[in-house]
Amino acid sequence: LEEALIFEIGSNDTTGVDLPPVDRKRSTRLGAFARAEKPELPGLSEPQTVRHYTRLSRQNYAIDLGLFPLGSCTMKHNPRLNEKVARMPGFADVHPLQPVSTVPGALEVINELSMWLIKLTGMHAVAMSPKAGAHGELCGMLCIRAALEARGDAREVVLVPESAHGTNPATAAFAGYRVENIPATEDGRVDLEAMKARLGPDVAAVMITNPNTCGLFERDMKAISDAVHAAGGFVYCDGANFNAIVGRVRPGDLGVDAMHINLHKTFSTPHGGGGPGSGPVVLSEALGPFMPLPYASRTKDGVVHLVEEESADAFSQEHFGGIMQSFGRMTAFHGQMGMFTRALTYMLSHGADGLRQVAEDAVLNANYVLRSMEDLLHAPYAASGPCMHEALFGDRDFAKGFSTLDLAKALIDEGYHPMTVYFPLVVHGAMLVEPTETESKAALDQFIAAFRNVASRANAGEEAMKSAPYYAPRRRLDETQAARNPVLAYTGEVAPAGKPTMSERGGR
Amino acid sequence: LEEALIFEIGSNDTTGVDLPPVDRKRSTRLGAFARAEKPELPGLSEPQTVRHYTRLSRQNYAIDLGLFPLGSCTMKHNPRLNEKVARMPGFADVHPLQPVSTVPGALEVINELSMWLIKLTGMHAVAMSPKAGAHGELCGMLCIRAALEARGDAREVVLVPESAHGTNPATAAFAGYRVENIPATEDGRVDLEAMKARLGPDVAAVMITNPNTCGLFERDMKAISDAVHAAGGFVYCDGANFNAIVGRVRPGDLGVDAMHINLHKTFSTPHGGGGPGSGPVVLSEALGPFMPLPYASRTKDGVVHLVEEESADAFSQEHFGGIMQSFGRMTAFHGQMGMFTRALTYMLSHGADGLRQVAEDAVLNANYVLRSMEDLLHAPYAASGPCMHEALFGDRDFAKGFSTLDLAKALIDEGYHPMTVYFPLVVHGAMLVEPTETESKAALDQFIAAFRNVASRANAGEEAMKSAPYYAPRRRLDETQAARNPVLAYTGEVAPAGKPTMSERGGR
Amino acid sequence: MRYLPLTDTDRAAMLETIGAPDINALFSDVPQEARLDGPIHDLPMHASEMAVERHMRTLSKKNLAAADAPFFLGAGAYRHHVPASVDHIIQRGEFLTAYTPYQPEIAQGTLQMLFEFQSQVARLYGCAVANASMYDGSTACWEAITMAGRVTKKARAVLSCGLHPHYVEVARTMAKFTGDAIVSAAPDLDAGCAEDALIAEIDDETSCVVVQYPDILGRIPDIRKIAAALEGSKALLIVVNTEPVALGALEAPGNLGADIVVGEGQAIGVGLQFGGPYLGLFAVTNQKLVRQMPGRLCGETVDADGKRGFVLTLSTREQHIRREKATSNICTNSGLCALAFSVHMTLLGGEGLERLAMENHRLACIAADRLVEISGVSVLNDVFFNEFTVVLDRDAREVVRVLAEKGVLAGVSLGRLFPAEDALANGLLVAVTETTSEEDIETMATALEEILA
Amino acid sequence: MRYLPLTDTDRAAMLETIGAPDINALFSDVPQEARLDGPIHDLPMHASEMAVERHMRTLSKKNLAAADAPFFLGAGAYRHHVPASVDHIIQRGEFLTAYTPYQPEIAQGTLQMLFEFQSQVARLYGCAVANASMYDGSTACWEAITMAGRVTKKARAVLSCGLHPHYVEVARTMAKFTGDAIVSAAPDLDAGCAEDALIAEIDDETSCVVVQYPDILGRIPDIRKIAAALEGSKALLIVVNTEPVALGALEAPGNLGADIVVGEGQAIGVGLQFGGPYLGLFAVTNQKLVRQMPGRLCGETVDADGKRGFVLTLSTREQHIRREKATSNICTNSGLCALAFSVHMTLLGGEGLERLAMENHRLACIAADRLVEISGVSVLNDVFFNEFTVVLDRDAREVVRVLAEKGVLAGVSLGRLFPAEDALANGLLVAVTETTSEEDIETMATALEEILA
Repeated sequence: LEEALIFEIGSNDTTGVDLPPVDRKRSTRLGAFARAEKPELPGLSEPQTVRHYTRLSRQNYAIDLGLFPLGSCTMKHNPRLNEKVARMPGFADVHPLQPVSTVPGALEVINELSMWLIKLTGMHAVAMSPKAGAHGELCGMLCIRAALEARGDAREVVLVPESAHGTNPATAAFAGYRVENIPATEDGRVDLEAMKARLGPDVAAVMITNPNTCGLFERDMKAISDAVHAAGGFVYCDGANFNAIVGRVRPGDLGVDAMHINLHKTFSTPHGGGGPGSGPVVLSEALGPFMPLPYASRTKDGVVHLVEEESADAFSQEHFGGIMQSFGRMTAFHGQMGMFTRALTYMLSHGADGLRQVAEDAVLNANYVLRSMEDLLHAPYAASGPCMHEALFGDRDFAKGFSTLDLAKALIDEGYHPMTVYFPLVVHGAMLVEPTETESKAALDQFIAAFRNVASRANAGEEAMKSAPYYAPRRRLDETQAARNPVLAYTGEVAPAGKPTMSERGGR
Repeated sequence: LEEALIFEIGSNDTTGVDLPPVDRKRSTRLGAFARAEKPELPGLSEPQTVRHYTRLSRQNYAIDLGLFPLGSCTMKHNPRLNEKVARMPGFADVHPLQPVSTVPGALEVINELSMWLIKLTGMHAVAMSPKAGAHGELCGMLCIRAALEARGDAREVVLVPESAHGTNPATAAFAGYRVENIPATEDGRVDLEAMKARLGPDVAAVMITNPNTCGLFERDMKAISDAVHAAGGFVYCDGANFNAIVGRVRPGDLGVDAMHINLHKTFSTPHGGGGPGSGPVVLSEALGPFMPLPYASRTKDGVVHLVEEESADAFSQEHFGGIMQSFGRMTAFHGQMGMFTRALTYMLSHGADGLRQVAEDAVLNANYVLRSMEDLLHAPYAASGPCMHEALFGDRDFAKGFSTLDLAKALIDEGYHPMTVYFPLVVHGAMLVEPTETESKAALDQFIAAFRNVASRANAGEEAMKSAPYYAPRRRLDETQAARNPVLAYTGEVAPAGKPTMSERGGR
Repeated sequence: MRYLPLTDTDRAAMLETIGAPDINALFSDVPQEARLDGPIHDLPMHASEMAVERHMRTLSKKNLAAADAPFFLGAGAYRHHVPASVDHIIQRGEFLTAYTPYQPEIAQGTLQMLFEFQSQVARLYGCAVANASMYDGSTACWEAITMAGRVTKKARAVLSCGLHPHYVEVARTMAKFTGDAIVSAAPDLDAGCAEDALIAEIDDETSCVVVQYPDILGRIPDIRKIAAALEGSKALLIVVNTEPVALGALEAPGNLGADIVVGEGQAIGVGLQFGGPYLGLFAVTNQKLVRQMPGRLCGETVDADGKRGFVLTLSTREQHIRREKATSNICTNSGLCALAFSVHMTLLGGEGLERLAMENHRLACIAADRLVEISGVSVLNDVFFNEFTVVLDRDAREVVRVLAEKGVLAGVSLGRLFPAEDALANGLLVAVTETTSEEDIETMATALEEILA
Repeated sequence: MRYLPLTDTDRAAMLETIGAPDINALFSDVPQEARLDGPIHDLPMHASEMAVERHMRTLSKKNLAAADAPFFLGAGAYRHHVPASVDHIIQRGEFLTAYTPYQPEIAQGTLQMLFEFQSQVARLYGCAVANASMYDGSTACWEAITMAGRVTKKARAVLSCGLHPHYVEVARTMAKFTGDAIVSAAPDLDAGCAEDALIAEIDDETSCVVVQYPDILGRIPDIRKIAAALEGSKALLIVVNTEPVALGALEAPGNLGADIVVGEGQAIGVGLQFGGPYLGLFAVTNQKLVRQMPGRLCGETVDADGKRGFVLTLSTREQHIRREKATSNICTNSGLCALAFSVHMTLLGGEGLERLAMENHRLACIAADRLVEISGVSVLNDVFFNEFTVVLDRDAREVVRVLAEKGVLAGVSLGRLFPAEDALANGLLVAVTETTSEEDIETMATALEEILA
């Protein structure tokens, strides 16, 4: 059965909550803008609500249903303990502006998590308030800019590899920088010599992803950092792929100045269909003093302090010898507490030994996929050394007229969410597969069999693939129409009937 | 994708919990039966476990997915608040044998719920320990037997209508009685005169379901009770259908001596795929003193006492003038506390006014279905007056060779769970439809359309119906093979491949 | 009212379709004198979710939750750590709000789970077949006794003195009505399990011998010896287990000669819940006995396409088919608790169950060693799993009460379990699980020292 | 390690397939000097679920949860009762563990929800189009300012003195880097909203005027008047709302002349959570502005069979397509919070939202009337929704601190929000919602009386 919109099944008079009816005769102190009529919003009773969303949910794919091989996204198992902990009243039911004396446990969580992040990355400080990876990138770039401005050094260019995530150039631009590309070598890594040649007094920073989006470790990372530092710039590292190296390599040891960490990738807070995330930024000694407010910090006596506008000056005066020059505030309140509790719970569960095993198993699983597919599918960097936690393939060997999109949609009919496609841009028809460490060998073998099946069919040019998927809740959707004539809110039009889908005829 | 058995995907060496490995050299005090080897039980890691059960769950139909019109079962919405309350630590994490002084709140729950049940039914006392409806029936019948024995009156027959639930005769037999049937009138009710004729000094009790399983209110209930009482017997009422009358009629006003209440029907504790239920038994003044231990009771001073073996004699001596003659204990501990908290939460949410509305809407919904179908489907008692909360149909008008089973299975392909079929036995090819009060008119209209569709096809004799369902996770299952050659535990045999199902080809 | 979707407009339209002038017309069959003309007096009206939640939270907070005290209670209900994923899974609407799987085509989720559950229980117990659950251990025990009666056509059940007194009570209560004879005695405060006395009670009329393993005092009876004594007799050996975690450390009863193994499954996955809902387990070593078993059974079969599938089977034993000739009147059982058990057991696996059991035993040994140091305390048991009996120099009921005032939930006094047995009054049952910390043990020992000093 | 399914046997087999001698071979590209040869020093090793849960519970219990005290904090984060079914739904694995819906064929659940969410937000705000969420209100506010800059090609933003100081701070911080000019002032302790002063700041270079409604002191500014003043100007009117429940009682900003309406959605469905994750709402009254909007948009379309379906659309505005030319760098947003908001809003409906709002207002009036009775207390606001400012006869920071010691969470002192503004130091923001009982109000009033006496 199709699931109607709440606007089609709800009414403005129905409500699923029990509250006293409004007495329109009662006097109010609402002033001139008091509503004459209630808002036009559809309501449903509780049974209808639960059923509507339960049925909707079943049109989704999710990690809980199967492997989710999205390269660069690290879709791993989300432990249920984390959800339970995040809902403890001392975390879920405290206000960000409560007197500090009433929230010592919350501050300890922030502090304990900060300690883990600093030790795992080998960095010096961490800004906890950024709301997601891209927000963290922005935070890091603003720290760099603040540090440069503090030394009176106006620079205007940021170098970004072509294979970078789109957020990197967007962030640099939002921080007021001009973006230039860094070329890559044949083997899929940053061209060190070309980069060195570009460095100069106008280059504020280099943004590197390591392991990079081709799935490779940047062997020359230390040399890159040294060169950038020598030229007076800073090194920003995109931490999206930290899952591959956590516990085995510390970015701080490679000369990184700033790196955001996606708690919702490496540390398993759930993606929730597009957020919320959390993007703390670890910083080198040079950048630490420029962290945004508010932050939490432990002083030498072991006490945790929450530092806000109110206390920032006095605090840094007392504890950091007055050198704190925070660039300001990036968001109201203290950041994604709900994600902090989950991430800390995950770290404590795994421990230092477990996190190291995470990286090893993630890399092992990715290489297993790479080597199980490379005879059938073009793997452009298969010869560039082991891949890290994701395996990259291209569409070179497909029959004419067949695209990566066709393969991806055919994979849906095999029961899987497709891999990341058409990213990174440097590989034609890119397919980036990241199995993560939470998949069993049996699950991988089953996935590889399906993947080989669709790859063979793409190579052979099986016509039916072009119309896949056949068995999903929807066939391919018309994205052009959606963009050309955007319908972005319910207008009252009745849904077209269309042909009944398989799943519709299937009843459930 | 098919979901394998845990025995096929798990291993005896894998575990999803972190506990210290066993040190086989450590000395133990386990004695002669200490295990030499660990048990042979398959383990899965947490990600595999969550995925296995999540995927399994999706092969189920449930109220959360759609209307569940099972007559006599009262499949209504299960509020989420109830689940939350049942998990509060003061209810979920207390031991039944904790000192009474440490569990006053738990006792208050039992007492408060008892008070509601007594007032809603107009009865005198309530035994809270029975574990489910059938256990409650047994409790009621044992009270009756204990009361009769206490007056030295050995009786041996229990009268049960043909249309009764199977548990009724089974219970009477378990309580040591011989079961005889009561005939019904043309219009689907107990034949009062025939029953009166059978009453006598050998009849211990009459078991009546009211509203009865034909969906009708027993108009003569009071007369039945009077006749039974006059003959020295007791009236047991099966409370499975209490949902139809809660807040509108009190069984105590109709002369009932004992009635179990299915908390998982009328008071919305979830069915959970077959339990746990809870079956408190309300009792008349005559039967109250025979309640099983343990019970909770409030004394005149308002204090709640938990009465167990330890204190029963002293308690009844002090507070009931020594008349308590409990027939004993039916189960370890105090009954289904987890269901009590849910049911009480539900009652408090609805209140006296809401529960009355429950009955009204349940009856309204059932009559709406009855009157919307009777032109198409044989409704044997359509002329016997309004139905209560369920509508009964028969297969009289079907084309030759088509059965109620065929219609039920075809309804699956329409996206619904079938109604109760072949019950009550008094109607040929019975179909008992109970929509409950938690269905909206829109949901009913959609269901009625589907129901009319399959009824028309059964009347017309559409051949394809005989092989329905087509679109469920499984086609019709071979129950004969299952019973003839029972395979009741995993034996290591590999599953047959069979033809791929629709849903299998559908991927998810 | 938030759970009722009909609007007044809907109600009016539906009454019109029905052809009834008002809702009262639909209740016209109710005799005038029994009709209530308004909400029942003296009960509160509907309340918001917030108000109800607050009320229930207030009641909950009046109780001392086990997590908030050093906790040593067992006696048939055990506190173990249940992984969060177990509760997550049982709250999936598709499991929580489904009915008994009578329509197998759209209930394979519940059915496959039950098949897996039955298989897990059978292996845990060392049996051939287990059913799909009973209400709890005590009713499962009684059902086993009646089943033995059906199988042997005899009616004298011999109960070991180590059987949980509530289980004995249930059997005695039910036997009053069925006419079975129940032979039982209270235990002595002795380290031995009195197997010989039990064996001496077996005669030609005996339908079964019922032995608890480990027993109510935490002792581990010699099942093999009793089984040997039953050789050649028709009577069945019923072994009762109230702590399934013990079977990670002790041999399965089915491998020691039991015919029927029953027990309480609560310890795995279910939680304390003040006594219910719990989970009755029921298994037999010989598949031939299956047609005399009570309760639901799930079996493997194939569908019309030849695919493996599962159905409820052998229902000709059950009440809804066989009515007064059924093997039991049980209908609704403990389906969701069975799911919780099965999920937890899957997370454990054989490896995890053994580790869990040995961690329980390790901590129990520490507790026994610490308590025996206290003057006025002796430990009864030579061998035990995670629960043992200490004997105090005074009535344990009073000691438990005083310790509760000090915030220590010290165990179950034998006086509470056996109110009529003065000889047991000084006994205290102490259970120790992985949730007990060494600090908890020390807190209790110190408090006990103070009281006994 | 309970989250890692590979066994050592699996690992060995896989290394063989790969052709690597050991796991270290797969890390051979890491420079020797950066390789760690064991677990990182100084961090704990793995721990059982029980141990971790205990540790986190200990930390949780150190905090005073709002439910355990009379509670009056607001200032941009509001405590409302969230129905249990909301949390149940957001914990469905299919919502919780899904990714951004880039593969629409198998993400219709999330997509339809987002379409419904966008439609709900648009209606609530009186707008044409809303996006699929931002991080929170403060970042949404800044994104609105930059959007106004893109639309008007001007760079001077005029902020009302009633805008939340954190939101002002965020704008100031970001403007430092983008070079925008931010005009803002602290509020006076005055019942009026200083609309005239704001209007006076508007000039030809102004890209936008930003007004909070209700404002940080709980006052309700005259949006219509400001909109009228902007007639003929290119500058956009941005209205910020931090308490969506207010819009059940107050006219929607879109109907009062706003061009962009942004706000914090936390109050509906999300919970306090010590400040995050929250839910940024973003909507425009004129659909033509949509191509300059930041963030994701979900749109309706049809599939190859002609059935209605939903997709993420207009992504040419976004970073993953447009990179450095994107309208924002936002990627991950607040999807699951949007779901919680949408479910809660569906349970409310227009009827429930209005009832909820009026219940908030009723209780807030009671609180204001009670507090004003206290000597040394005056109430600033003539009009307000559920939050108002009281002026004490001394620094409110200290009063808040002392009340916290007495177990009363009395509100947010203006000194905490505006540390640099001594003139505001005696101000205390008091928020009252349906979760506040009249008893709570009395408890706080009594405690305040004691302190001020």
